[in-house]
Amino acid sequence: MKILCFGIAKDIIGTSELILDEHQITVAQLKNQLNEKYPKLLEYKSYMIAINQEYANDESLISINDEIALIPPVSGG
Amino acid sequence: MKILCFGIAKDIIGTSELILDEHQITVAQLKNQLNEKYPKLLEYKSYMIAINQEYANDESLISINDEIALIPPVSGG
Amino acid sequence: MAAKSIDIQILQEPLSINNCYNFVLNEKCGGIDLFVGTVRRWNKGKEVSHLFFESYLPMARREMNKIAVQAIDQFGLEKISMHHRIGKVELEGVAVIIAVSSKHRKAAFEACKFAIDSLKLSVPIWKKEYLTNGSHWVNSRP
Amino acid sequence: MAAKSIDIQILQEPLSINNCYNFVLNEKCGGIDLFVGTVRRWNKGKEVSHLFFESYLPMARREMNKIAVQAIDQFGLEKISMHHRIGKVELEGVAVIIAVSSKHRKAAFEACKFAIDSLKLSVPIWKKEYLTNGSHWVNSRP
Repeated sequence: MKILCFGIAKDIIGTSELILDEHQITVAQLKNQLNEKYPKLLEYKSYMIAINQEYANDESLISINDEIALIPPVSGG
Repeated sequence: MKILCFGIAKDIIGTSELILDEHQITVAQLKNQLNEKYPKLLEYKSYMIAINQEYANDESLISINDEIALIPPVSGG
Repeated sequence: MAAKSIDIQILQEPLSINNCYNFVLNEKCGGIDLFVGTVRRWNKGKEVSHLFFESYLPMARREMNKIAVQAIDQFGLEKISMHHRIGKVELEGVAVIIAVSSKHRKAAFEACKFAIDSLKLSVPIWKKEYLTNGSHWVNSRP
Repeated sequence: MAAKSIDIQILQEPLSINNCYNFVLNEKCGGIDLFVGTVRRWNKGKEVSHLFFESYLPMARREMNKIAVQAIDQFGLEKISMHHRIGKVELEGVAVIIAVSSKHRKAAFEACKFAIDSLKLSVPIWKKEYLTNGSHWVNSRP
């Protein structure tokens, strides 16, 4: 499972593409894993997970072929 | 006394510069004269008189050397 | 101060959005709002062929300047540019441009709306609408 | 319909106000509002040297398109153009342009404000602020 990382999340995680050894997982489970491995992410609690380019809620299920992204607080405009 | 006329007022009065034989007069008196001579002006009751390029109220006094204008309802923009 | 923060123009030739934008752009500001009033083909179900604008020039400039001063004071703008066209304006032509710059966008939107609303209320400029059949001064119906 | 009334672009090169204006201009409309977000030298008392924008491109386009569709539906716009810059943007450079056209001006102002407010809330674009001393991702402080 590949997670695209942007902005501050890319800096914290140290890569723009994080590989996790998971096949199916909920967004909540993914966030727990990420928060545990990268506790600095907890400082940006409002970060979102996008599945296939759509914002997902905690209950959403992620499959290995989905396009997953870690979206820290946006600041466009 | 010279009155500058614009827009529909110019059409009604038939000139862009109306000459009146007055030396000192209030705005109310001027309006009465104009309404009597050009009754079609009464259809545009909200027309204003400007004295020296400022909107004037009915009590304002007009002298012969002032720049007077008849301002029908505006429609810029 | 006022001379450099306010740009009022009433012009016979086509208006330039870039001129207004370049006047208000400055490094203190994050938000620029521009309103552009254009000539519509359809107005209240009637087909318009073109417009003609007449102005009481010196007074129109004064009234526009008053609006600009008030917009700066009331909304804390950095700069404001107000350009109005006179003479014949074709379909899709630009009749008026208001550009304002402000530190933040909320004030820019509010000030720009204030300026165009005020202009339409008080600035001595008159629009004659030429329809496919006939013409008339706008706002000048009983 | 949607394809012709909506223009979404995320670009490496400088944005063009004229391109946005020309896209939304049409003879059905009397009011065009353009919001232009520019790079300020001073932000919260700190001096900015330049900005850098990063984007999750395909999702940013989708989110911008959603906003455009909603703005058209909600405010009855004719057309909307939303351009966002990515990469390095200098002081006074243009980060974003929103242009909308509408029959009447009130809807144009409201829709333009709605679109930029929404963009700042949901579109996955991130701004890195380079100060004279150091840099940081904006919004990304605890």
